[in-house]
Amino acid sequence: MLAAEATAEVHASSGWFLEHAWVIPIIPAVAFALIIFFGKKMPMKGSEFGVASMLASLVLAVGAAWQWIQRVDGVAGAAHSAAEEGAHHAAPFVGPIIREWTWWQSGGFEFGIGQHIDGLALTLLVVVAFISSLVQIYSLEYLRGDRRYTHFFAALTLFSAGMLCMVLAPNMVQLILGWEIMGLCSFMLIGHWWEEEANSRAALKAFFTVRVGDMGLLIGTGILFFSANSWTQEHLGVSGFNISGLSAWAMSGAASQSALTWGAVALFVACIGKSGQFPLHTWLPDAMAGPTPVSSLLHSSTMVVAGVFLVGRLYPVFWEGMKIGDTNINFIVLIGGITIVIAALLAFVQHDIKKVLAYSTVSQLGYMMLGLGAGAWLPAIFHIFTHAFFKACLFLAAGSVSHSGSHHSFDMKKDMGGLAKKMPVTATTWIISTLALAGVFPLAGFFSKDEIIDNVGHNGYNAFMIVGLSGAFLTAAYMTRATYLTFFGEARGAAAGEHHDEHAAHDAHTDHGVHDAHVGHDTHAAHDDHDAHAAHGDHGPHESPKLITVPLMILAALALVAGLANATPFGSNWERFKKYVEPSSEYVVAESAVASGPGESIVLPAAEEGEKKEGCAVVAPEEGKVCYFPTVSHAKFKWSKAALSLVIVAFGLISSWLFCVQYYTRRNRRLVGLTERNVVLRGGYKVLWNKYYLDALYEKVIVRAVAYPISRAAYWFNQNVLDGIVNAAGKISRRVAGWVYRNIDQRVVDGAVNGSGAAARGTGGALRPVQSGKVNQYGALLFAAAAIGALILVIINT
Amino acid sequence: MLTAQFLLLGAVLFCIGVYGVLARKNAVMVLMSIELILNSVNLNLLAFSVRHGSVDGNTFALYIIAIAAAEVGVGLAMVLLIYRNRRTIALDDLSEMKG
Amino acid sequence: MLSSILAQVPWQSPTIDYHAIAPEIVLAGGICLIILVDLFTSESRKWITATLTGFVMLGALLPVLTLAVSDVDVRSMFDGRYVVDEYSLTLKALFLVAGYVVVLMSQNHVEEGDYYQGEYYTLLLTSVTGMVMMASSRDLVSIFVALEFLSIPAYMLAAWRKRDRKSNEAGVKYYLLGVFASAVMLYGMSLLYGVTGSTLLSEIGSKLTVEGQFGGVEALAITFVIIGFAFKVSAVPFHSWAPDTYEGAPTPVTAFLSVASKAAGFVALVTLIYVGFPQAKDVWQPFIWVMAAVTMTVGNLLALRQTNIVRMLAYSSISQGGFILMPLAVAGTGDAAGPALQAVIVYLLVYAAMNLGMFAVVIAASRTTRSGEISSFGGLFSYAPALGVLMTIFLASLAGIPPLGGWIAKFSAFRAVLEAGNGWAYAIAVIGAVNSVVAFGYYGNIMREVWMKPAPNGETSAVPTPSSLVAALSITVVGTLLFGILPGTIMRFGDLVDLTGAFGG
Amino acid sequence: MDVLRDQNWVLSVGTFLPLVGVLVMLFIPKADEELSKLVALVTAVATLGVGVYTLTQFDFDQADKLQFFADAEWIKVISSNYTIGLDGMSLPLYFLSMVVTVLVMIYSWNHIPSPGNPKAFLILMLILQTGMAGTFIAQDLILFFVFFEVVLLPMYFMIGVWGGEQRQYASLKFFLYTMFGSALMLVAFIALFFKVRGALPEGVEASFSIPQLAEYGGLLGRSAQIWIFGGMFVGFAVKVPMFPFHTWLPDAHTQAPTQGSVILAAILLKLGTYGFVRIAIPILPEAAKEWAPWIGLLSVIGIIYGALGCLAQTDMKRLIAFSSVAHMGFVMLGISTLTPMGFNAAIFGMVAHGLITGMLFFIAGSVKERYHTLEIARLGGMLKQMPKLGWILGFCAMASLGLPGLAGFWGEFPAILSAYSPAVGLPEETFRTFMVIAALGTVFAAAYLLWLFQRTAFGEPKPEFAGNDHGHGHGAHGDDAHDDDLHDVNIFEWIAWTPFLIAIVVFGVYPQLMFKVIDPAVQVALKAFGG
Repeated sequence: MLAAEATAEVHASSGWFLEHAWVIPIIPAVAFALIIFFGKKMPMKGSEFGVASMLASLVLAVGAAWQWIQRVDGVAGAAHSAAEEGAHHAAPFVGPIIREWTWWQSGGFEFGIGQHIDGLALTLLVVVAFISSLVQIYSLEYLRGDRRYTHFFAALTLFSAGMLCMVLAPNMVQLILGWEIMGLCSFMLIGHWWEEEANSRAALKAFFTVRVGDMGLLIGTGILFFSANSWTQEHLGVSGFNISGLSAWAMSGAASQSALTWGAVALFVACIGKSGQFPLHTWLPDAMAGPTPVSSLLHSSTMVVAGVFLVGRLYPVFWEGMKIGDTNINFIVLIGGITIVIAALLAFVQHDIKKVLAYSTVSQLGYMMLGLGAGAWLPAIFHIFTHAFFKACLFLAAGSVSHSGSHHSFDMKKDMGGLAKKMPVTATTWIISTLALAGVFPLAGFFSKDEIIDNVGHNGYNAFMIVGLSGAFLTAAYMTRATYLTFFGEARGAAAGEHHDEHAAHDAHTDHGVHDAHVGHDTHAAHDDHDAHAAHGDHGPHESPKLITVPLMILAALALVAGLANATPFGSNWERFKKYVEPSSEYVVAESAVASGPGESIVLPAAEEGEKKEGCAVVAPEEGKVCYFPTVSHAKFKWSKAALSLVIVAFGLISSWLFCVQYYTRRNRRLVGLTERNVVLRGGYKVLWNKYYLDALYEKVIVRAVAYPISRAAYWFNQNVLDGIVNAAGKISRRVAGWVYRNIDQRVVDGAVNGSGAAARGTGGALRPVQSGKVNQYGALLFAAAAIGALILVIINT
Repeated sequence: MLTAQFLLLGAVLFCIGVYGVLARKNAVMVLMSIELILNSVNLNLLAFSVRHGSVDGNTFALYIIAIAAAEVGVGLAMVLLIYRNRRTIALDDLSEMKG
Repeated sequence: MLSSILAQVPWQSPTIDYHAIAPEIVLAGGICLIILVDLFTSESRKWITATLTGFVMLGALLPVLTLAVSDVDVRSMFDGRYVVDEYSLTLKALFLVAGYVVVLMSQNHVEEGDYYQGEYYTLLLTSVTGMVMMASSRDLVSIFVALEFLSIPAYMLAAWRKRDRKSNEAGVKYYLLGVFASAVMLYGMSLLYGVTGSTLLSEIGSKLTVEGQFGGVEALAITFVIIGFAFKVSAVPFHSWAPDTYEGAPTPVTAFLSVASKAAGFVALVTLIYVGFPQAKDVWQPFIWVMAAVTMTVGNLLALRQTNIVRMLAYSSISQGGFILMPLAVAGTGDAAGPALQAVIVYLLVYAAMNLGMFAVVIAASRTTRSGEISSFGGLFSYAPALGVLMTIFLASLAGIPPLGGWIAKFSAFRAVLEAGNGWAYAIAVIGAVNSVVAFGYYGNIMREVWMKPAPNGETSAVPTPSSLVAALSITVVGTLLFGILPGTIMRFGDLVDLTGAFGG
Repeated sequence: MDVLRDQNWVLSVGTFLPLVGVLVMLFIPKADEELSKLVALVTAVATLGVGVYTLTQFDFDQADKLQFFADAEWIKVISSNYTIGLDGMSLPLYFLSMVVTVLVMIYSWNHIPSPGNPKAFLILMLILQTGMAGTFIAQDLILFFVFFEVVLLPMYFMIGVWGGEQRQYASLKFFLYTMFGSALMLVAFIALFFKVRGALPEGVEASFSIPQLAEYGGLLGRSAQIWIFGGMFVGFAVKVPMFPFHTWLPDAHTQAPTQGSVILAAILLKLGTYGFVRIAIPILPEAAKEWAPWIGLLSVIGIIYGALGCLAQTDMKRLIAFSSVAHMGFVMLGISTLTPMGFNAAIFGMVAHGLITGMLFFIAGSVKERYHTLEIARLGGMLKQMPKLGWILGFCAMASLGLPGLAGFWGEFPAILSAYSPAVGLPEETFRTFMVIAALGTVFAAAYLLWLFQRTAFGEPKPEFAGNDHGHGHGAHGDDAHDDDLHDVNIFEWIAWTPFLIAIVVFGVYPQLMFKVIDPAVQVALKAFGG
């Protein structure tokens, strides 16, 4: 009735921060340059640049986030007032702030650079900036006196810059740029202590594995670009690299299914590589060779999240390409599910605390992929958000332990135990984060992970809901084991204050070994400084200094409360993520969205009487309208379902705790050595210990095959066949020369001599043997040729 | 006019000459054989010139005779030279340079 | 009976254009002059003869130039038996300049080898005279006379080092084969005369048609005649004399033979083909095609094996001859006649410059190395950079590498061939292309010695190059570079030559 | 086609100025090495000056037109003229050649390879410069051919005289290969001339001018085009070098002195690819279409094959040489798509490869000079002994494996992209397969380059060199102890290298710099394909 024609002009607010979000990655990039060129001369060896730049970009990011909230509220408020009470329609569309400048153009195609700011981008921006800042502050202490202190901060800063650049990329090219820069930095950071063969190998492996995935990125981008370009140009006036363009194209229904599918698959391969999904996850644990802060940054918010982010960013493409909406199994969800379980299992057999965390990361990433694959977009993104905090916290805590508790060892079994008393802060933060990770109510993990599992089931992927639940159990269990081994039970090794000789430790734990290396070889400032460490390392384990604990505490606090940002149990008002992050699936007039700069006005559709649901992929697209996001359904939160998962988690925690007590402290006869006695368990243990032999497969089989036999063969081919042909050609022509010389010049001559000699004899009628000298031979040749030539020609011409 | 016979004679002389050049190893003999060829040529020319009723042939023949004399002169000189250096005029021995 | 024939033709004395035959006259005068001077100068002052010879050559060049600039294009004498046109003038100039350069090259060489100088230069002059005449001859008789005129002195020059067995051998081989070849050629000529009833090329050209009743005879005649000159240009398989003679003869003579007398051969060949046998192309085209292909190839392949530089150059000049023959192989097809003629001329000019230059360098260098072995030139660049560079330039030019003269020669040859544009043309073009690569095999080999190998007996100090040689070198190198960088200059000559009476025209 | 003729002396001066220097140097006594170095350097710098001036005068808004166009009579009778001009396609390479020469000169100041004799060495380099610059400005087939050949001899001697152990073999091989190619190329040129002359409309004077041929080349029959293209293909492909014709490259590169390798990699290889984009494809569109898939095939084979070759190497320099095969494979792939995007990528790739691989060869040279070996197994821990050199190596490795933000990426990525949708009439599936293979190539690139970096730069120095870092060393090679001290990058190297490094970054960050110059010209070159 009245509302039918009540369409309101709404002014979507914008602001300086939103308009200038593109500055965020530039700051650290500049800082990087400064560190490289002036770092060594600075009082703090350049670290100040890094920290300052990260804090600066954090401020900008927060500012932008704030203004985004304003913007959304503005639109939503207007929509609310415009729409009749009770009328239900898709959330109003809030255009992202897209600014793009031509970067380069080639063959009529434009390639832009700029920003694409919306809820998703902002979430990541804030998280990345925040975590990076903390990690850098933490590193100030953790790496103090390291030989390549400056290099380290340079790389770290550039690394964050890369991530930020990727996050706010408005198009694929810029995204690839950031993506690859991260790859490079991960190479430099993981290989930070490159004196050790192992570290440089790990670095190489990380870069290479990711690079394998990147093939997919290049190909996928190509496919999408060329299939989408014409459409996007026509309807939105943007190139086929443009992300919102691609989204709209994917949802438009005009896209060819095959292009979508292949594009999505190719891109997802890249995500597998980057986000350490099965089967390319093997580089992540090795990446632990890098300094702990690096691991923390890598695993919480940057590198590995990139893959998840890409899926989330181009969600429409994957949605359509994988038919997420109307299947109950697809590539993404499958990979995600597998990853959850296999990684969680691996986490059980690790001695290295960081490796435990690494596998836990892999498995958590599996959750995110699972969620995305199952249409639970929002929970997955939310999980990125929460996971960042507690995972960062866990890593930093582990670092803190090795730093001040276990004399730079990461071996839980040898050098830890009973540290809770010695380092209360670290222990507390660790435990909080553990619980958050395990998904205990009301900590951060619960709200995100439980949502994922819930929605996965809700969207009909029931099998994978089971996977998710079992994953939850495993998570709880292995984290408990790690916790127990580290902080409880009796103190062992370094934790007990004893100094076993460096070299025994050397091979056992890389990072320790590295520190030795850099105590052993290094004759620079680091040395004495390090002695200082050893000095206060002497009176046993102790709490870490403020620079380390403060970040821990901040992160732990966030691990406690971050979940409230989208606390579904407490009613829709708490679902801020849903409101501010999840894009609208509404059809809008094409131009309005892409060109949405400052303060443009968008037309809100009238809400109609009693109309159920509208939006992309639900109702047919209207002429001249596009949409940028599929309509995803959200599971209604039910305490019943939540309770189930909570019970499972609790069970995991308790059972594992009891087991650990029995096994590690009481040394229970029946348990100890069980894996030796029982065949099944032994087999399983071996498989796990060898990481499912995947590394063996890659390194021993594939890499060797390529690097040695095949390339050798190719090279052999090159040298002996191709080259051979050439040399042979040379030889042959010389041979031919010799042959011509011997046979033509000699034989034929003689032959001709004899022949013509015979002819002469015939004519002469004399039968005397010819004794022809050389001159006569020449003459004979001459005349023979003449005669023959003449003969032929005569015959021809008569 | 019996042109044909003249030509035939010329041809025969030519063949004999060629045979001599190819088969003889004595330089002087070779020279003489060449003379034979030249004379066969002369014979041809004369025959033809008679047939055509033009003097060109005769002229040509005269030139040939003259030049042949010069040639033989040079030739004999060389043979002499060789004989002086080698005490032989067998052509077979003239094979220091080959290949 | 003869008298009756003579009675039929009343005698009228021919009008002689003295300006036209001025070069020949100058040369003839020069010959007598040298002989006289030689008689009345003491051994110590024999060098005068050399200088004089040089002047005579240049002197003869003057009327050539005046004729070139004079507005009368074609001066024909003895009712067309002796013609002076652009074509002949260009070649006369070539012969004279080449002769001059040879004189420069010979000077020290002959002085140092104690042989009769006067006679040497007399013979050289005589031979050049023969060539100059060859350029104008348009009649079987005059061609034959010119041929012998240039050959007979050459025989003697080849055998010049009287007490050197090799030189004797060279002379004798050259002589015997040469005479044999010309005898065969004469037989061909006699048949030609028989068939056409004339010795005047233009008339022969008009009468000679293979379709005639004597087709076979004509084919035989043409083949024999061509062979006579194929021998001169040492085309395979009539090349067998060349290596031995080149090796045995004094190096300047070799240079002379490989350039001037070869050029003379080509001149005669071209004249015959264009004026004499235009309509019989079915006979000579395939014949020359085969010769060209075989010559390039065999020459190259044999050159690859040589260790003696002069002998190597002999084979190289054989294969170069093949390249010069290449355009003639299609001279009859389509409108390739013009470009083919042009290509031959251009090639001859460039070839003269670079090949003479090459020999000059070899002479200059072997004053130090005292050996003709290629290996003896090792490290030449290190102790005599100038010679090294010069040798490189000439070699590169012979190999046909831009921007040196050789490339434009090869280029125009290819161009002429492809102008014909039929299958045969493309075939021989590709053969040529491949051969031009193979050729670098042995040219590059010498370069390698010169630049990259150490001197065989340690660091040698170069023997200074006499001024006359330097002059020869500079003339040739300037020519080589000029032709290469500004091919327009030389292509103009090629462009100017219009062979009077070519293809009946 | 319309051309800009103003200031058309610039190009000639820029091209022939080095020869003036050569003339001057001829009169410098061989002994006075400093002087000849100085003269050579001055000449090169002056030339570069002219180049810069050209750059400033170049009208970037009309990059599609031939500028500084000069047309003088040269060989009238064969209707070939001295036609020169510069457009967006040739400008980058033309300028690059000048820059590289100058930097190589600077590098040579204290790096004259044995057996010394800088006079000859530098003269050859100046002649090279003329040849290279000339090739890029020639707008007449014959002129192009002449310049194309001019570079042969100097490089032949550079390799043969100043090269490594196998130098004579390598140099001869290099020469014969290229010679063979160009011989057939010449035949093809002439054939093209006649064919086109036959097809010309009334009143048009036939000539070897490239623009004219490009205008009327399309008139030829298909088979004729294909054959002629074949001839050119051999000529250019040998130079590039493409897969089956590449075996001269590793030897030449490995044996050549550092300067030689740099010039070879930076410019000479580009002559071939430039020939394709400037001559073969625009003039013979039909044939290009026929050949494109095969070219593409050979390119991807080259990419993979080169990469495998790299993996098999034990010698650093040889590895870099093989990597050239792979990279030129990307360039040729871009070309084979016959799309403007591909062409742009290709030309960008040429320049990028020139900078990066040139730089890598510089590094290899310096490593050789310090360690006296390039055996990867014997190297190691470079970062420890010579951090700067090590990091530069790392930087170049990263650039070479196509890291975004560095020059290498913009040659590789668009080339791969363009393979997805080749020009109309080319088999899409085939090219998409190529695309995937090429993408695989990037992985291999990462593999061999980082592997190289890890083995040479990371880890601890090998014992044989461990003793003598930081200047105070006597070591493995007692015979020449003086340059055994593993000193880090020295001043000449810095001067010579910095421009390279800067350029790599600048073009990587702002590729538009080059694309905006190339693009219009490429559009013109490809108008036959509706590009």
